[in-house]
Amino acid sequence: MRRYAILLTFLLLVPISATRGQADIIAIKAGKILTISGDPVTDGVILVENGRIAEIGTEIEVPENASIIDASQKVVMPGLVDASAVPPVRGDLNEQSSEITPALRISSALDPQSKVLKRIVQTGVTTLYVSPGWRNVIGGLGVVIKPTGPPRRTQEMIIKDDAALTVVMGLDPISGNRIPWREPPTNFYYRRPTTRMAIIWMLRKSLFDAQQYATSKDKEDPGLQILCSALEDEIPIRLNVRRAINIRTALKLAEEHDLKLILDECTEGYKVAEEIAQKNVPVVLGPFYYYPGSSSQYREGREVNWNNAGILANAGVKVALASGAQSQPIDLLTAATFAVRHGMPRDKALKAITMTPAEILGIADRVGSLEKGKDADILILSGDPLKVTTRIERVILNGKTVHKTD
Amino acid sequence: MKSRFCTAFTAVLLIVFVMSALGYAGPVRKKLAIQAGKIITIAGADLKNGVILIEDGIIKAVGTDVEIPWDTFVIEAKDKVIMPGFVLAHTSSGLDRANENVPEVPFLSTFDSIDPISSYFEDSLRDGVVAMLVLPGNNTLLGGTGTVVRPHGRTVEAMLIKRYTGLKISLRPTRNTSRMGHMQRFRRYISDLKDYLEEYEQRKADAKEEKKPFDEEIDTRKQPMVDLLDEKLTAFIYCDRAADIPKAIEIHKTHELDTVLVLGSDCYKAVGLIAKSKLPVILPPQLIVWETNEETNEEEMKIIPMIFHKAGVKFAFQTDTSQYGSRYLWYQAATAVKHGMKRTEALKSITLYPAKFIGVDDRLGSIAVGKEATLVFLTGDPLDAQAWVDQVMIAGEIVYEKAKDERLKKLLEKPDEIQVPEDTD
Amino acid sequence: MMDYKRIVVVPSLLLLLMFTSTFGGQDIAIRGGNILTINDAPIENGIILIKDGKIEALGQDVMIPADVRTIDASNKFVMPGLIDAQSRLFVIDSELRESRTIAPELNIIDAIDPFIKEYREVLAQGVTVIYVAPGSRSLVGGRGAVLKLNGSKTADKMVLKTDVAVKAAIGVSPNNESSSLTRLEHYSSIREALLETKVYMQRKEKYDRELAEYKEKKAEYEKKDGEREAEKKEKPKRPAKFRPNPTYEVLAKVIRKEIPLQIEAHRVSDILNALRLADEFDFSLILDKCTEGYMISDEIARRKVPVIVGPVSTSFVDMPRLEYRNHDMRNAAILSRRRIKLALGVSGRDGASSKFILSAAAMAVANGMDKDAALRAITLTPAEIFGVADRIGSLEVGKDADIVILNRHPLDALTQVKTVLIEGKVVFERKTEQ
Amino acid sequence: MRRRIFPSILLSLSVFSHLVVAAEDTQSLAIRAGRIWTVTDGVITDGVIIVKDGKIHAVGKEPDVPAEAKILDMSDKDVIPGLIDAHCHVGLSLDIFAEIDEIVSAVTPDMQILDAFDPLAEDVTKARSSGVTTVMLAPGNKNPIAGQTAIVKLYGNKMNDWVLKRKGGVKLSLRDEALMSDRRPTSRAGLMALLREQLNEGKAYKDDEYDPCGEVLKRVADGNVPAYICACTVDEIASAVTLVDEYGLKAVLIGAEKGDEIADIIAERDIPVIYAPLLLFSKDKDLKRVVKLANSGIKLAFSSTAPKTALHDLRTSAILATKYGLNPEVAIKSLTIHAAEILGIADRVGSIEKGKDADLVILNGDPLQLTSNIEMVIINGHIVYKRQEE
Repeated sequence: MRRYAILLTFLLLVPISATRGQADIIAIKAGKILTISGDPVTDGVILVENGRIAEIGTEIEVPENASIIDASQKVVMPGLVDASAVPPVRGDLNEQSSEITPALRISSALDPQSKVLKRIVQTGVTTLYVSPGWRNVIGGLGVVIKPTGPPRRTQEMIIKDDAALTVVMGLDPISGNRIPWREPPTNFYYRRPTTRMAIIWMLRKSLFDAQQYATSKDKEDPGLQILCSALEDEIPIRLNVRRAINIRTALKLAEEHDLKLILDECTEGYKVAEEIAQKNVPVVLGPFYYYPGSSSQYREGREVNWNNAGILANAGVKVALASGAQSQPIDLLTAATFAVRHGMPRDKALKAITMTPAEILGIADRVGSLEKGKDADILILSGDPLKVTTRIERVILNGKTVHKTD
Repeated sequence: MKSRFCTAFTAVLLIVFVMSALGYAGPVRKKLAIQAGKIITIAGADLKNGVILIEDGIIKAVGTDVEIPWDTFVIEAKDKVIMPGFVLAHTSSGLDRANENVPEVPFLSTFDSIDPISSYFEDSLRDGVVAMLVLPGNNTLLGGTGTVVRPHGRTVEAMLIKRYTGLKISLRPTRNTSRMGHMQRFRRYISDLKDYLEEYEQRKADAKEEKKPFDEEIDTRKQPMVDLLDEKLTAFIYCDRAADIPKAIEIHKTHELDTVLVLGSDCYKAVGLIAKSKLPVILPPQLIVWETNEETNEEEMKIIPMIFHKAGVKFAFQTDTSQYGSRYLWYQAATAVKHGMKRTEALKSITLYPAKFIGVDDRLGSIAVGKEATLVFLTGDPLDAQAWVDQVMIAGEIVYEKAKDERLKKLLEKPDEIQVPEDTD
Repeated sequence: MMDYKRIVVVPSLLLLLMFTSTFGGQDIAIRGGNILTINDAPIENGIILIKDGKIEALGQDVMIPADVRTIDASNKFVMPGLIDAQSRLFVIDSELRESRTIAPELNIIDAIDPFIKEYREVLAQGVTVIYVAPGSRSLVGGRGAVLKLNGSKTADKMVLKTDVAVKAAIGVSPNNESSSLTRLEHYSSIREALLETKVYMQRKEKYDRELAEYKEKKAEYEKKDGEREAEKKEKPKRPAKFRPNPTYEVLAKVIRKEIPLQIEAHRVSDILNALRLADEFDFSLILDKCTEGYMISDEIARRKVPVIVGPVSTSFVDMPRLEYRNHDMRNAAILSRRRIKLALGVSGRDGASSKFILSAAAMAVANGMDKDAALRAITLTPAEIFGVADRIGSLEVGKDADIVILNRHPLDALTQVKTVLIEGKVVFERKTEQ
Repeated sequence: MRRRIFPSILLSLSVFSHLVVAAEDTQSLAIRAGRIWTVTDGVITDGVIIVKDGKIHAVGKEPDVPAEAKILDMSDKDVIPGLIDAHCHVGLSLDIFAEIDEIVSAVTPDMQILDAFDPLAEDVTKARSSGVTTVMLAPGNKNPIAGQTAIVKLYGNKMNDWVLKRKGGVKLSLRDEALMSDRRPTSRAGLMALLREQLNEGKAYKDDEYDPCGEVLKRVADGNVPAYICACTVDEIASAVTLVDEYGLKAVLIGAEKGDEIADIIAERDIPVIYAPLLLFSKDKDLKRVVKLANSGIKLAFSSTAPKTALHDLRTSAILATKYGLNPEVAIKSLTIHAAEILGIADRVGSIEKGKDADLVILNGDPLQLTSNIEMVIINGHIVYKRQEE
């Protein structure tokens, strides 16, 4: 059903862009093109047709009917990919009534009119991953969207539904749960988990239930069905972990069940960088910068290293930098700039906000770098992207200018 | 002869005492010369390959063709950029509690509340801040007086630059009070104060008439407000929303105060009024706010420093320690430059202007002959995120060195390998 | 496309600039309209001449000087700017929350946020003046003010009159709970405050007397002092300083009839209590809301108390509160027929609701109010009640040129405000059809 | 099914038997009117309406007037069909909000709002003076699946006269009100998951084991019964459209305050809209929205959501909409025939046509003027309200 819906959306989208695209071919004359996938190109041209990159290189003939964007003094790079963004959803992100809600789809709650989308596109983000909240042990399915234009139906923004299953090993699922102390439980907050061990027990039990379900299947259960596809590696698991001990547990669990894992937030990842690298598990770093000594945002993961991203990347871990879904968001270019300040190699930092998240989200065939055939998600910058004084002058999304500064 | 010896002796003693009080054991040289790759003087043009001559912590000469006397200790900094230390014109961090829960407490002083071992000061020094005005928070109507300190020293006395500077007035109503009630409370306080002063003068006159000695002093609890009305203290008026600006200006005018406006993030809407009033301004820490355009329904980015810059308002930046980049003053300036502010003006807004607003511009804020040698040594351009504060010099004395910063090392370097017990199952 | 837009935008901006710079405050003539003067009979095909923000001349045969900008109002209706007597514009409700119950010394001016943009939409519906008062949370909430929507960025420049009335409320419950006990408490608390004020006034009078005596004696003493130093009489003693109390100072003005007391009362018993208070203390009373006033219209009429009625329909308020249980849409009609001085207010959900003032008047007409009386109730009568009728409220020579030009009769549902002038300045002009 | 209805009929009848008919009861009426707004067939000036047995017998310039008919001379007045309030909560007790939301469980499709309706309630009597003759009663917004609506007239002698539809459809709510912190669902995504789960269950429901909820859900999921979906913001409406697409619901949107932002998407699927009362808004931007919605070709009805706004202001909504640019003809149709069509009762009410119920409203002026007053209201041929000068 859902697959069809996506397919339908594509079919709907294609003719729209095709009719519009025939008239306008855009040629971007760029001073410097950071393709990300390959070497930078100086004095190059990008041809955009039908919302896709038709041609990219130095010696390209510009068609006569093309409208030209002159960026010959500028730097051009692919639109940013935010692997964990502030959800454009109203109200509670968490379904509090149960700890295990795998059938929850955050895509069905997206608010196309959300201010978050209008803002994030101005910071250069053209693709973002939205996850359910972190209050449940198994939270539900996340979605990859593009912040396209004025309020449309959410389906038109989605480029990959059921992109990952949110699982939390951090302490968030405990918060709010109560112990029935002297009185009988009066609502559903009197429940497990109230400890770290219970969180992991619940996760294990759910996986066990799913395995049982896979063999018997006596009554259809959409939740367990989704867990089954996660066990069969059809849907990757986005696991929120902060402390090193939890990261180890997660890696062990992944080995036991042969899961396809992506680690989220990973505050103490730098302590176990080699182990993560060895298991070939990618990492999405949330707000990696957190100052010890100031008022704590988290109860756990206080031992922060500013160079978390650099240490992980140098150990060979696939690292994506994200704006941070659940806390004070930051803009991605700033995140990369500070990652470099704190020790991450420059090229890896640039990849960490474009190509790497695209690969982690499984959409690298469409976004993340400037290559022929990919979506025309392009940023035009006034200078080096890793300078605070550099400004985003134009954001092009699917070949259309969606933001411009004057 | 003897008296001269005596003075010299006491002077030496005093210096020794002050140095020990500063708590820094390193050698203090009387005469210093810094050979810098680049000097951003703020006072004038930038100098390439310049020299700064320092004597007794005071700048004696700055220039490219300054001759270095033979008896001078030379600091080589040819790969560094040197500029005056950053000045923070308004902060309520580093205090035990920033706000008293009684609304009218002008007699309090942050001097009694500053926590010298708070990591906030250590961090500030690391980030190149050399002077800051610590004021009470924004939740009390008359919050108390402020203290200018340098983020270096183990006691408040050692940190002290200037005591009894500025008085915080907050126009944001406290809980259970309406905006009307808040303003009424302020007026009531002032009118009560004036009544009190009138009676005081009356008693003084009566005593004089009766030729009795008069030794009654003004109530110490009221003294700061009296000084405020006499322009001996600067009023730092916190405006929460744009609607507070006209009120602040009215207070400024009716009581003829020396005023600095401390703005909330909504106040940019009143930029016209602020520009007209020609009052100095301290911008909110959050420099970019989003506003929904009612007609187009688009989200518009409002860049607060640009709005004020275009209106010709002189301002100082503030920082917010809980925020990502805006915890650094240089980042605030760089954000403004990103959106079109003039570089020199942006740099002044983190050095000279704040120094002026808090009344220490005779000593700090720029590199000029006669000013204190309070400098930061940067590894690159101040507005570039890849540049670090390498050294900080306060009054001719190096007080911070990145190479010796253990805390920073811990934050940036990979920890030693942890032994993991073997998994046996 | 872009260029085309720019071509249009730039000249129109220039035009706008020219308007504001050259015509602002200049002489203007409005010609050819059907002038509803409100205080007098309408003038068909009349001319209004404006000079220095005031109405200079008015009538069918007014000479228009040659160099005057003329606004053509033929086939249109011209009337004075509308007044919403129960507006919430420029205030944020949460900022009016005061924990004190008797606080007449508060002034709504301190809570005015001139940066609220909604006033433009209200202005575009012909409202040029509003009356804002503190809410009904406190029993005596503070003083209200009459403001002009002239787009000024400081409250002081919007003010037409401050200290218009002291706002009080009897029997209005913030939590939608109502019991006779709280009603009694409201009434007796206000009464107590007024009684205390009387005591305060006596004390102050006494002090003033003593002070005068003291000064006299002192002068005498000093005179003697100069003459015969040896025979020093006892030095006169200064009376103990009297500290003025701002709360009672304001209430004293109410008792001296310098400021009216505006009492919000909905139910019959509360209205009667308000009238009783006015009888006892002899202050000038303005009845606000007066939801069940139609049941005791004779009582109100007998005392010649002015009334501000609103909301006309309960749909204007957020929740049908208990106070509106016996709300009747004919309230305004019944009261106005008793020759009670009556103003209509919107009393809407928020500040922007003030734009419905014409709709409210039309609803009152549908429920039996006379058309002229309804128009008067949103122009001249509120101006009279608030004591600003010398400046606004009708089209008369010498009054402020606050003028609204509409394409149809103001009570027609499809009427559109075409032009609004405040003190002779065009502050709104409709370019396109809505 | 039938055995479940029976007791409630008995109950209702016992209530109605106490109803004292105050208004005069006439068999035939001939109404001579200045203007007759037939709604479906233009305006007839100086026409006559013949009412017989509670139905409209004839309309025209000069129809034959039966000898026994009582003649009402309204030759300077306007006659319009009785207004239809497509979403309100009248007659449900004063403490209304306790009466319309069964919040203990989030899914209560088998609840019937008619069981809570009190025809003798004060507000029903008062409502007749508003010109509204037919209303859709609905449960509140606090349950994702709230229960069954009912379509009733505001006057009648017998049970059948009152109730047009006992089960008008099922009301669903996608509003934030349906989310609670201590009941499932607590989040928007959870709300959608719950609705999908329930509709899937409905689809899978088999007759062999009787379950009242399942049966209702089946009829909704199969599109046999209209789903009245309360959705106001863009994301709520978008979610509603998603459900319509996935399950093929026969949907009607209630509220749809910001529907204009995705009007084309609503129009594409021919989803009619019962619009929120306009007096809830105060900004021009919001007041104009209904116009764009109507111009996109969406069929509109108005609602008062009484007691949120007064029933009297149903007409005010339409008038305000015309002030902001709605075509007057569309406005009056939305109050009458379009509303009837949306609710599926156009064979009985909504216009002045031969054979339809004699629900008539007589005003002293243009119905789309706020200053016009309602002089008389006729329901099923009975004069139920007559304006009195006080």
